[in-house]
Amino acid sequence: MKAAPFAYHRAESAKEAADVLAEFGDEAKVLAGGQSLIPLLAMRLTHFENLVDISGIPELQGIDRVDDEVVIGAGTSHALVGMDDEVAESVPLLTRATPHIGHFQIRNRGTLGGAIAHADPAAEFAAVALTLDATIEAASSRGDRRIAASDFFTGLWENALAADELLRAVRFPVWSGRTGFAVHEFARRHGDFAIAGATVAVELDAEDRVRRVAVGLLGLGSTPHRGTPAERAVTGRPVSDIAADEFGRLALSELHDIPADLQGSASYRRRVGAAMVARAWTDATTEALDA
Amino acid sequence: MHELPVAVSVNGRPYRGTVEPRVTLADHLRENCGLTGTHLGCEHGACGACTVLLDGQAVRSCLVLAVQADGREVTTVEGIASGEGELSPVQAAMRECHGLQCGFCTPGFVTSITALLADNPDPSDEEIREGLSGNFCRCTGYQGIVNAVKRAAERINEGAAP
Amino acid sequence: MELNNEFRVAVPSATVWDVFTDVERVAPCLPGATLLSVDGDDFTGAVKVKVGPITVSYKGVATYQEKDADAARIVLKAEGKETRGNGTAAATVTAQLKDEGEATTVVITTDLAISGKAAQFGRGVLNDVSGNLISQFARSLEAELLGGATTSTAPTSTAPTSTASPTATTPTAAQPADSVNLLKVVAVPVAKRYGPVIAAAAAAGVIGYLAGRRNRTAAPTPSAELQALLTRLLA
Amino acid sequence: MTGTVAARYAGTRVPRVEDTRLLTGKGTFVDDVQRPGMLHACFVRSPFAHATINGIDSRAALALPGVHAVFTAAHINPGVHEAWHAVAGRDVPDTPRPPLAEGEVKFVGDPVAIVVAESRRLAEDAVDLVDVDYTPLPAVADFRKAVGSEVIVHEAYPDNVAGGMGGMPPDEELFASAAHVVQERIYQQMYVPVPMETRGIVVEWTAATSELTIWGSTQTPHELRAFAARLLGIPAQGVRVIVRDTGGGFGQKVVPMREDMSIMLAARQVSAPVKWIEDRRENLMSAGQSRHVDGTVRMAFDADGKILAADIDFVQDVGSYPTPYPVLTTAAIGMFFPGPYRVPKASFNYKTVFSNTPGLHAYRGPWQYETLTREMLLDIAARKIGMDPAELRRINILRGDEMPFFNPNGMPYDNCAPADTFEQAVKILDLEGFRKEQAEALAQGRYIGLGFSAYIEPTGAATGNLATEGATIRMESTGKINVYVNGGSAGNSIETTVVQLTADVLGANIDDVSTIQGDTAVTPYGAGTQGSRSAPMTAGAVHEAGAILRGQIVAIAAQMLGADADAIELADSRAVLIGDREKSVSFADIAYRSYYDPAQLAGVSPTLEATARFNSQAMIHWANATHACTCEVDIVTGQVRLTRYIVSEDVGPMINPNVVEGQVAGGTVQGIGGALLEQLAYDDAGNPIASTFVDYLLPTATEVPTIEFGHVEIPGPGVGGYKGAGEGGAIGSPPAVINAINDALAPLGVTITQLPATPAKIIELIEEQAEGTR
Repeated sequence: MKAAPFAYHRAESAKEAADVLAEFGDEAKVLAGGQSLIPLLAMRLTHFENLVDISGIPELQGIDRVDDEVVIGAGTSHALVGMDDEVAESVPLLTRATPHIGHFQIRNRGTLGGAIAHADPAAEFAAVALTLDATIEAASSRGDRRIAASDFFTGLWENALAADELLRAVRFPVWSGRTGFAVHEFARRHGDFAIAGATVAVELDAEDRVRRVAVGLLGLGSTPHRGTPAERAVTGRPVSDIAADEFGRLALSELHDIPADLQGSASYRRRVGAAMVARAWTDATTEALDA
Repeated sequence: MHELPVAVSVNGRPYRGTVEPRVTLADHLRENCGLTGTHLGCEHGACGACTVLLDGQAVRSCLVLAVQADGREVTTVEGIASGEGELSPVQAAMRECHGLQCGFCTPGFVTSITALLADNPDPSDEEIREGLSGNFCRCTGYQGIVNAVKRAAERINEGAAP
Repeated sequence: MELNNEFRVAVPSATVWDVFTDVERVAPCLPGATLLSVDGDDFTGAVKVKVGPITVSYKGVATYQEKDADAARIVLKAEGKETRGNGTAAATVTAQLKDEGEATTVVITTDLAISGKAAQFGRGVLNDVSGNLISQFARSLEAELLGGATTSTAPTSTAPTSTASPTATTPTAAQPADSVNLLKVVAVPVAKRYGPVIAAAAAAGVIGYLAGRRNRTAAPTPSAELQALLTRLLA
Repeated sequence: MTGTVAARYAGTRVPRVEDTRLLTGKGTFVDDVQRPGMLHACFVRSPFAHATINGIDSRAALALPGVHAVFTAAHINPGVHEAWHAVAGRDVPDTPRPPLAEGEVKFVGDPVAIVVAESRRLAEDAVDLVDVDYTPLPAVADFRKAVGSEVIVHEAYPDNVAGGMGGMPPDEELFASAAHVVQERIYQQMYVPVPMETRGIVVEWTAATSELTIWGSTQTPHELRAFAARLLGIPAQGVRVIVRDTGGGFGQKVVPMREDMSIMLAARQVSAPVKWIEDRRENLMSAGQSRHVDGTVRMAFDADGKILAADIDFVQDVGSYPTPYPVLTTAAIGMFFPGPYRVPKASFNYKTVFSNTPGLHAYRGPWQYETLTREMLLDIAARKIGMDPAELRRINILRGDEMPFFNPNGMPYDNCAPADTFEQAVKILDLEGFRKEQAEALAQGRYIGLGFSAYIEPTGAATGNLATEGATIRMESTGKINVYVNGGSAGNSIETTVVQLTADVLGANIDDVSTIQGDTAVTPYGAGTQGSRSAPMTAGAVHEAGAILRGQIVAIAAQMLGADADAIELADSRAVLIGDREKSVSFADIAYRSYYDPAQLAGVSPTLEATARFNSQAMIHWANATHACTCEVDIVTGQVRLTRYIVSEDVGPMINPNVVEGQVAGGTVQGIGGALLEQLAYDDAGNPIASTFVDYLLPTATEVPTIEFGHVEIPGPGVGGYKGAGEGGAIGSPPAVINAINDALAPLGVTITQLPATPAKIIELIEEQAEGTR
């Protein structure tokens, strides 16, 4: 299980990385943490003539609070995201999602940008980005642009970046007020890709009514999804009126591409997904009520 | 494909050489540095046998390219015991608790547990099991390994260096 | 694995027949396909399947096994080998045309056999990929048929999962993300020429896509039950 | 016997002598072996489950710089002289087993060609360039559809049946008239040993001297050597096998397989040492299959729940190229089905069938299906009769005072008391306490359950080459002692075991004893690690060689002390005059006299070494155990959480409780994996869909409970009363886990009979039941 030969470019800056991508286009691939890419190369399930290593680029590292957003550099490792106080304070959903990602040896190498760019439907950070309507910063030699998370995940392992674009950073909106956050997922073993999972962020008003709520769904399609019908249904309603199980079922009611594999049928995933949403909803609202 | 220069410090000793970019850190350690204590159990990042410390952090050396380790510090299982060969608290606890049988996965457990206890010297049972869940062992059923982590933690809390 | 796609186009079946029997026009409709040589009903080509970081390239031969004008059936058989690695892909594509005067319903049945690493990849990936590939093939064919036109008739489908109106308007279904993406990846020329058509075709694609997966995908909650859920929620 | 001393080390938790090197990265596994000029091999493997090979074009591969050779069946297969395996014997009719696929490939992963290149990376590059022209053929991937299928795996077996056997026919009258009769169809999935070190071999052929040196990863160094000599038709004395550390085997590394044969044969055609290290995908795709049985089991009971008869009728998948001859080993499933119970009548019938999947190979407790089905059926019966499963076992399980007991298939149980391990497990568990907790949990809508599993196991069976084991013990010129056995450290702690036993038999301090194993140039023949035989057989060998050496030591000591040999005992690495402890002589002085001052020996022989080959007179050492498992099932997700796990076992007196518990725990967790997680799955076309560790799910520390041990130590018939401990854990645990789940789900009317018990399958059954009762 050894990778086929490729050329290696160690980029010192985002610009340098973007230039290499511009030069080679489809024949180049960005190497960040490598925790997904290197196995695919080793198994010879894929091949690129050129790898552009961005793991050593200082400007892609780090976590900053900018106004009402937390901006996380693409090269920041899962481990750093998981232990960062600013993140824990302002984007707790990321902090709570981190322990579900693989194992600590993987989290030490894997990067937030890599996880989101890889766009695995079961990737926790991708789901959190979608849940919180984060913004993805893309850089290329043609210039920079911002992509809404809702437009970013375009298919199984596919994203909205052009071949010459680099994911530079992700901007996560900070929710304030009476908020609650929870992540629940179900995997065969600790650290495995989730069979189904849910991320829930909720904000309540002074009368315990749902001011806003966002539900992210993992492992329940070709991309991470939002539980839009459930969100729509409960917004403005008192928490006490909402049955968690119904909320969970409703969150999945419009999913049509739930996968089936060795680990379970689509209907099984639907059942588990609904349960994870219900459990996350219960935890998140409990937290918000206490806030 | 042309080779690139790589300079790594492994267990405090510098190793210079040139490698193909596709060579993993694990293969580089085994083939070019003569350090065969790091084992390959799957080569796709699942089993944990190849775990080493890269700048002090536990990583899968099968999921790191040798060229990515250029200019960095690597600690392998060969570098865990003292220079005089005295077992570290983790190694000693593994032996006392029958934490290994065939020994193939052992280097990955030793390095992982060493990093685990450096981060969290007083882990709960749940933290121990979660911390071990990225390393496969097919011989022990994990019983002795879990006990070894507890014992090593006691040792370290009594003042031994991890 | 058998994949089923069906669509209806406002084009007489004679036109459809002409397109389907012309490899120069059919081949480009297969995502990532390039035609290398044509020799009567035999031809050679290459297909590059790309799913995110995974790329599998096949090179191989194809032939028209059947061009039955009376039965309005075309059977195309293709076999390819991976250009890297030892995997293979073989497909028998049967197109059945139903003449409906000014319109034609096309039923495409694909019997796909893949071997090698691609066939061993877990997490149900192969199904997703093939499903996308073939539904995209069908959509591109449809676009090719509608060449130049700016509108297409509303697609129909026999799939039990077909609930076009309620779902097509929802975000999840209005963006059959992977197929749109396949457009980006492999069918750019087509997309450029027939942008608006593709959009409509894409919606049809969702249905074809679901049809291809009918055995694996639970029926979406019908809007009636949706209402029921809502009322119970807010009771 | 002269100078007998009490055991000091046997029975104690001596730290392992293997550990220090393994903990510091100084072990020597086969991939650690480097040889000058060594080349690397990689196999071209079939992407098809069944296909004709029309041709192989190696030109592009050979054109790649650094590629030395590409071998196909035409180059390799004609080199085979004899290819029989000792475990089956020379005269047993064997199934086909060509080194490389000839004309046809029969499973995905079937080796078709070997590329030899300067590095594994290059070899893999070249493998992608070998162009094999296949014509795909229909495949029979599911052995349950193989019998009578149009698809034929081997021409010589037109019905796809490799063989079969039947015992007494079932007593249908009895089954028709019994107060209670239960019948169940039980399917056990394909799951495999998965040693953390994959297979591998380094072969160095020196044509000038006709010497073959092999560095292997094997459970049987001496049989690897003997097999190589037979295969290549060269004298055994020209073959040397060197094995220091083997990273687990569990049956997969007992006999050389097709890839090993291919590399041995290829190495003779390459003027350099050749290394082949299997990668994980190859290991999961090609190393072999195990378990995978489908059958129907029945039991008849009287009104009180006493077993009247047991019947098992099953089909075992043997894949395409089983290793070795699979038909006889499978008979054990039938023979042991009555288990540790008072069963007056038993019958069995089975077929072994070919399929387009990897060949059946040994796996820890190869006959495990008998325990799985019997124990599952007993719980199902208990529910039907309205008895606690524990009570049903209690009234049927055999007691020590009933031994010897012949089971209805003629198995002569003895030197054991299954009832003792059962009662001990029940006691550790606190059965009443659990049933109370269970009722309370159910009242709160929580589903918790308890499962038992009891079995009796033939360890250290003394048949064929397994009946003997050799040992050489030498006192070196320093007075230190070296013990040489076939061994091969594969995780069974055999180095520590022989050091403990040797120290005891010679009255030496354990630090004065070392062992050399795995090098056939210096160790006597032994059958190696298989059949739970290492402890009883090696103990016999060390005992016999040690007795001779002890006599030699005592003789020299007697001469040095001017005393009668009978008056001398050996302890603390000294020979001491009984009754006058002041008069003693150290082993070092005895060795000095023998090696450097023999003139003083006055006719006493200076020999201080002995070799003996133990020939076990005990045919079988019956071990047994009872497992008890508790779990909680989340009926929303189907997740199973194991809460307690108890093993009470009798492996005779324990040489080292750490080692026994380590073996039991390791086997138990493999069985937990087999019950819940592991499945070497194939699709209908015969594609493996669990060929990586992402899809083949091994248990990790988070899925495994703490295991509580109970020990019963009834001496066996052999030396020291030791019995084998290697396989039991893996035999007992799958039914204990499944029974716990079925007990938890009983209130829902759900019973798992198809393994593994995945969350999805549990939910499927719960939903079906809900549909049915709605």
